[in-house]
Amino acid sequence: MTSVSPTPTRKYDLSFARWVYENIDGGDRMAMCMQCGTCSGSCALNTQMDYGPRKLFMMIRAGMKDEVLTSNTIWNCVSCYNCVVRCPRKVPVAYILHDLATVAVREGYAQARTEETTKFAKAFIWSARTFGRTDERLVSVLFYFSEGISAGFKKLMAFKGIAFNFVKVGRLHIGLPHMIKKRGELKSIMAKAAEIEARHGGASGEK
Amino acid sequence: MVAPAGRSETMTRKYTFYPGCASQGTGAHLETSLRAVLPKIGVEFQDVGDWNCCGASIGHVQGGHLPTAALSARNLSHAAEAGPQDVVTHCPACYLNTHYVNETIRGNESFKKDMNEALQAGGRSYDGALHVRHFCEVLVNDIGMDAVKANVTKPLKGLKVAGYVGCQTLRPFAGTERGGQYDTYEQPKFLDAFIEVTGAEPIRDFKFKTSCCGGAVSAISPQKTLGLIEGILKDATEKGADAICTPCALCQTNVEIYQDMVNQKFGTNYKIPVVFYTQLWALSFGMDPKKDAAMHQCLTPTDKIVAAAK
Amino acid sequence: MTDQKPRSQTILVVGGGISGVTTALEAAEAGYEVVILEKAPTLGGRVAQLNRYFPKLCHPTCGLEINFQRIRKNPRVKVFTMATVAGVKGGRGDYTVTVKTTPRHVRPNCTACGDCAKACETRVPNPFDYNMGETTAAYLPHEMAFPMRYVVAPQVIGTPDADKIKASCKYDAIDLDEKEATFELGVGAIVWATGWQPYDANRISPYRYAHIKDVINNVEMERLASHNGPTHGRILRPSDGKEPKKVALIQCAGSRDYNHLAYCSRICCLASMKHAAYVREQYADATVDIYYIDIRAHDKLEAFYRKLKVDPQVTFIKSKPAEIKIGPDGGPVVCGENTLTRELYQTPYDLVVLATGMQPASAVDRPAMEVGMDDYGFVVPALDDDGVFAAGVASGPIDVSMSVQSATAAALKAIQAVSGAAR
Amino acid sequence: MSAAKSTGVYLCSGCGIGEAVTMGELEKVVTKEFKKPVKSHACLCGDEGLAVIKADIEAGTVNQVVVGACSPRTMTDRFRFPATQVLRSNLREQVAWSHPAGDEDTRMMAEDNLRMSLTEAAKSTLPEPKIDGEYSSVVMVVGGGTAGLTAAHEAAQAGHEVLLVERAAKLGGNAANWSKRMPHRPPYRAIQGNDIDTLIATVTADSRVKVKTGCTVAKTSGMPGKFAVEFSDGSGATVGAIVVATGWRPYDPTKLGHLGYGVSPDVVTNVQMEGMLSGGKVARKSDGKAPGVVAFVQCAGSRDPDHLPYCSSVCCGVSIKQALQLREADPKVMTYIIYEELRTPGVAEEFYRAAQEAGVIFMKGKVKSVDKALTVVVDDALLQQEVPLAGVDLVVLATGMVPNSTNIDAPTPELDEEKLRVLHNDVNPLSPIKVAGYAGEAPAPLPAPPDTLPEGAPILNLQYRQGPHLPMLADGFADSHYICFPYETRRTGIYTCGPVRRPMDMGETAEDATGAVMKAIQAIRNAGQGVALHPRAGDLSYPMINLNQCTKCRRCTVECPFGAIDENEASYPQVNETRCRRCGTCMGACPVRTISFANYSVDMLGSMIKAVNIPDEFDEKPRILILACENDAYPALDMAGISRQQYSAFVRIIPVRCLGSVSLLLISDALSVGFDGVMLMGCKPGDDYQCHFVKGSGISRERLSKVGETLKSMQLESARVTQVEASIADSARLPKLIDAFVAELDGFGPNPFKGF
Repeated sequence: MTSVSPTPTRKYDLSFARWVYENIDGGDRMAMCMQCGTCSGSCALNTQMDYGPRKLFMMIRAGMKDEVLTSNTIWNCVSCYNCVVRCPRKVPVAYILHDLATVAVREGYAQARTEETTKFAKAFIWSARTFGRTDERLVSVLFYFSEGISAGFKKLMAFKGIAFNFVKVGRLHIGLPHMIKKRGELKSIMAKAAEIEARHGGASGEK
Repeated sequence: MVAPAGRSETMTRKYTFYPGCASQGTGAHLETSLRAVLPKIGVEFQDVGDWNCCGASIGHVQGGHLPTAALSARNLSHAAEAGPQDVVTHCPACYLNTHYVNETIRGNESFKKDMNEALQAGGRSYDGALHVRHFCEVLVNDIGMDAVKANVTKPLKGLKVAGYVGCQTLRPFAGTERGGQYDTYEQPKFLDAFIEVTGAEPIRDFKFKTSCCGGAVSAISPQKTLGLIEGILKDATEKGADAICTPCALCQTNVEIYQDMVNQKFGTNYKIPVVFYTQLWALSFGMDPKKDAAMHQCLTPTDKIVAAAK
Repeated sequence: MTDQKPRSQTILVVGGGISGVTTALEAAEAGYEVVILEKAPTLGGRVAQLNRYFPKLCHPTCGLEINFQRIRKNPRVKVFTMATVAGVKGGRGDYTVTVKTTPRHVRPNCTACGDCAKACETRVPNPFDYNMGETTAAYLPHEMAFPMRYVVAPQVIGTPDADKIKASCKYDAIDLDEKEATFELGVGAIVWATGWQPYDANRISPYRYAHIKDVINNVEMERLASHNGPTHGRILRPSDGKEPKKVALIQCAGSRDYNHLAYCSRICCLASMKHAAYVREQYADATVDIYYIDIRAHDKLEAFYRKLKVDPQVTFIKSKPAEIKIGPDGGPVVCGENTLTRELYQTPYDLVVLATGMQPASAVDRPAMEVGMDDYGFVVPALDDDGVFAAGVASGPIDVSMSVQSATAAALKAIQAVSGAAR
Repeated sequence: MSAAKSTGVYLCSGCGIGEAVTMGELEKVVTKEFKKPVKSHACLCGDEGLAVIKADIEAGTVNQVVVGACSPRTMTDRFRFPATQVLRSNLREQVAWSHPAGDEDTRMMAEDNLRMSLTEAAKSTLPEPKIDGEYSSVVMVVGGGTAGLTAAHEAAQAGHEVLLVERAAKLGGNAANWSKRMPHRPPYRAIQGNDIDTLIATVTADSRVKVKTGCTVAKTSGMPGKFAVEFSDGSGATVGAIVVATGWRPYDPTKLGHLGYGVSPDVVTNVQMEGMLSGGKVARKSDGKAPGVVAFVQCAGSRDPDHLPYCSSVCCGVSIKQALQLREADPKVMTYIIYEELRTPGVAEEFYRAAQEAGVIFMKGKVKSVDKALTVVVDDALLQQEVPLAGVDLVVLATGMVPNSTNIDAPTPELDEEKLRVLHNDVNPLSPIKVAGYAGEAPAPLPAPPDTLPEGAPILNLQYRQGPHLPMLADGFADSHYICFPYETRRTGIYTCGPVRRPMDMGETAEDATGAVMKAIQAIRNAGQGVALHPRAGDLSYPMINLNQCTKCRRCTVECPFGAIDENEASYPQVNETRCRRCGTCMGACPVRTISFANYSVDMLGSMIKAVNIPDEFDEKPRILILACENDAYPALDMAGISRQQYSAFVRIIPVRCLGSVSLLLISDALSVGFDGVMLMGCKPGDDYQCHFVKGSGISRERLSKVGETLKSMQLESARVTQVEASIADSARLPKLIDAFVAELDGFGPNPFKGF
């Protein structure tokens, strides 16, 4: 097994679909999809999505790997889990979208790299790795500046009112980041986990 | 699993508590008010030692699946040290991750093995013996509203409140056996009960009880989700709500802080306070509006709510 | 091998709907003694509550009338209403069945003159109309009830109205003191024909059946369209009694769904097309949208589908609606994704009918005996169980015609069991 | 009945009858006009009331009872006395409950009802069954596939001798070719073994079953209990009832060129695929290689107006089964099922899910073409684009089922039009539904299915006046048109089952065959006792023809919906009693009143009509005769009474077995004695007919269309006679129809023949 998903040579070549079934958390249940549309119809941000989960699943079956991994559908999941609880075939739709996003990042799809969610996640996981905690302040700033200094300042300014208010009422603290005591322990565990995942074929995210 | 036998007002129930990162920041007022009301309703929390971030729902996009799950596994491993009692969280995202990782460890042997191998690298282990629960479910299934009602000395008479549950508090686990089966996904009643117990009037036909506020996407790209927030504000306002009440820190923040942006985009004029049910409880218990209810940490005026507690 | 006559040659049929009645009559008309036990006060079951059958759009009561006449004329058929099986002992050819009866409070000498209903002031929800309307507490279940006998609702017992009911009867047919009772029957074979009940639409919470008055289920639609229903056959929306001009029919409401009924209920597609025909027959400018996953118009029923498809005011939309929201006026707004166009819709309707599936009654009230059942609660006797059989929807989700077929087959199996001819 | 008829009349004053009319006046009609003894009781159906009647019967003073009380549809079991004819006069539902109490017109109606019943009593006798010689209890089963073998086995298990006839040299039918079968019992997700060999072994080992293979039926004559059958091998047999289980054949794939059949040898049918699976080797014809990618094309011919308009029901399940088998044998094989609507109804949904779980890929769309390279171009409905499915090694066309309602291996016989009539479409399943109108433009109605007659020889070659074929529905299935009575066809004692009746799978076929045997056994047992079958089950009367008066007009033999009457060598009608369903259509057809039943005749009905007192034209009391179908219109009128709806008391209602039994002579009788109008109430005729005797109401409508001229010649308005469609659910509508008709007649003024 390779860590990279196979690229189908023709329509309904199942190589990609099978890879998804086997390598994506809950992917095996995707085979049960009967294309009823409940997930897409239930989706909070369906209007922002190019395909919606239902059609995306059909495209996976059809082997449309590039279209799937460059789709904005996988980035617009707000994790409301309506799709998961309503799916008549118990397909864990949201989980699958999350994992597909991971795959898109891992396989270097350009769309994935420019997604705001990716950048936010990058900042987020940096904070978790470094401090063991999410420092909302640092995560936000990192995220704002992920597109460069000037864009960052612009964004920062847009949120400055909110940030100022937060600070004023004590919902954004000033000072050193919160952090856990045993940061070494956490780092070792996460490093080991990444190693195990790589061993199984999935890489452990962008370095 | 602590079996809720009889309900006794004198009995104190002990749980291991996982606060989550928001409790240290944007959700500080939830943390304050929650901690304030706990002793009154007979609940004692012991925090997970040296807890870390749960990874939330998007962490794995960058972190990978197993490493992200390892965050929760480490917390569970520390929670197990606190004893066999149930682990409780209040943040839906924390609950989702921690519960999910816990259930996966319980149900998937190879995952359990991998995870323990990773934990071992930090000198830790976890066997899946705990039960991770959302505090709202605990309130419904273990505590009951009678225990809350007994403390109400200043009922919030005349206050109309829209109970906004949001997504992840319920979904996708509230209807499952290990999720406590405490309410329905579409027409939940528990939050209305939490509101009603204070003497306030819950808006039962509030249509957006379980609509999405945009979650993390609101924090990232609010322009995508302002429409979702507008719907919540609109129906609450139209139904005469004096406040929106929620159990979720992210919901509270999203619905509260984007009101200006919503107004700008939709030409509206919303200015409606968004509070936690624990804040309403603290007020109705006659506790200090600032020290206990942390009302000052809300970003929209809450005078009317505070004034209602008489 | 010699033919050994079993101890009892009587066949017990549990359930007096179309399947039970068919099994009983087919066996009786071949010369066998049959006992029918029916839980309700009248025979006829679910089909008596239907307005018409697909695809002929004929009235189910027409066939019931023939069957009731056949029972009336056939002394070999014994009918016990308000009776259920409480226990079964023994084996093929020699069962002892304990029958439990609930009080009707009306004796067999009732002439159905109706004086008790006139005397009674208390009104109770009408079970025949799925509680959509009311009836007097002393009531004839419906105008074709068999047996043609009144019932006194338990709600009224112990109230002054009960005494009025009793006093009104010229024939001393009211028995207010009647209690639950049991008796035993010796039979040689048992056929379960306990039928189905509509899946509880309240459990499909995204569809807000309990919260939106104009969201009804398919069996309620049948009552609305029936001449003897709560609206005398006019399809009117429950909220305000107005004529619905835009109607949605939602398939698989509870069926084909792991959260509800995992199987396909088979009849709903056709039943909904029939409902579209009801609406189109009544209102010239009405439009009907049928939401579906797959249209299962099997065998010759395909013709009915083709007929409906050419109607420009009937639209088939391939989509399982995700939810029904409450519109600004409190009416239903059906939301979801059209899977053939990828369009997201939020369409308001005057009336939404949920095609709720068939849940076997045996899944809810388990048979009071050891009998094979599948995971869904349908009765599937073990292959070596040669004295107990299932007929109609008790055996699986099937339509009326197939139920009659199944019931006729069950009659033969029962005959084999009691005649001792099988080897 | 040997003893002379002595009639006792018993009137009930209960349930409001006594309040509506004065019992004394009713009694006077009985005693003064009919000179019969009469007794009234306040509750005749009660034990005391019944005791009064029983006492008279036991004392021997009464052997025919007229009960003037509630509708004949109620209290049937109470008013049943051994060896005693009971006639019921409906004074409750259709008089007291639907007309004002104490009113003169209500009284006159009650009196007339009593007069009619007493006349009926005078003109009828308790029927005695016709039992004539020996009756066979052998069940003949035609067809030795799943349906036939099951039928043979089940009939034997019920204690009957069986004669199983199979056209082929071997038993087993199509199923003999099957590798495995779809699940029909739990677990519904698992393919099950083909147990046809076990069934064949069981049947052939059963001493009660006689098997004839390589044999067809040459000729069938006679009737239930006495069918005389000749076989192709020259032998003959007498059998009691017949089960036709001739099954199906696959649709001719050479007509499916557009789906690639014939383009490449690697495009095969599902039947050919099944052959490969049961042979244990699935290989391409072109190169003998095992296919790695297999595409199943659903609805190959089915659901297509140019081929088979119906859905063949089983093909989705069959393709799923075959795909699962391929993947079980080699998990690397890729299988696609290209469908338009996936039809796995009922618990078969689980089978669909099993296939999904096993990695079978489902594509929704229409196949546009299949080329030589086996590129299947699919108009993919869910991807919303045209998808060329390339790299396919084998294409399987899921061809549908064609019913074997004829023997296509034998030549089509030359038959005259009259004998082919049963094969013409008498219903159009595509006739438009009734709509209130269209907001925009109405669509063109779907073209009716072509009225093509099936090729091949008749299966049973019935030596019936109405031809050798079993009647078929539009698409060639020898099925019933009834939903509640799927076994009731137009040839009594002959029951079809399995796919010759309706497309169905093996599980359902076995059940269907069991049901058909039930009916066959019932036919046998009732034939031997002279008892009628459904819907007049238990009726002992039968048509008797007075040949002395017969004009050989042949109307009875042509119109009998069940082909029960043949013509003998002298062209006289000859009734085959056990084929007869007792509807009386023959009686209605006969222009010279020569056909009658012991308890039902033109004379009886005519006399009842004449028994009604017709007030003279100055009384302003018109009289309208209603002849109502006893199964639908009459109960609906009862139910109007039960719900206390009121309608004109000027009508006089007579229940008839079927409108088909209404002779035009009765209408002229009614008009000539002064009735102002006649209303026939019967079931819906035509497409989706609802008449229980198939054609009765349709025949009546046709007869009536000719009555206008007669009326004109009598100087009467043709609208004085009308036929209305009445369903059993019309209890609210019929009172309105009646009142409207009475008002319409009022406009014509009184019948000028009054008083003649």
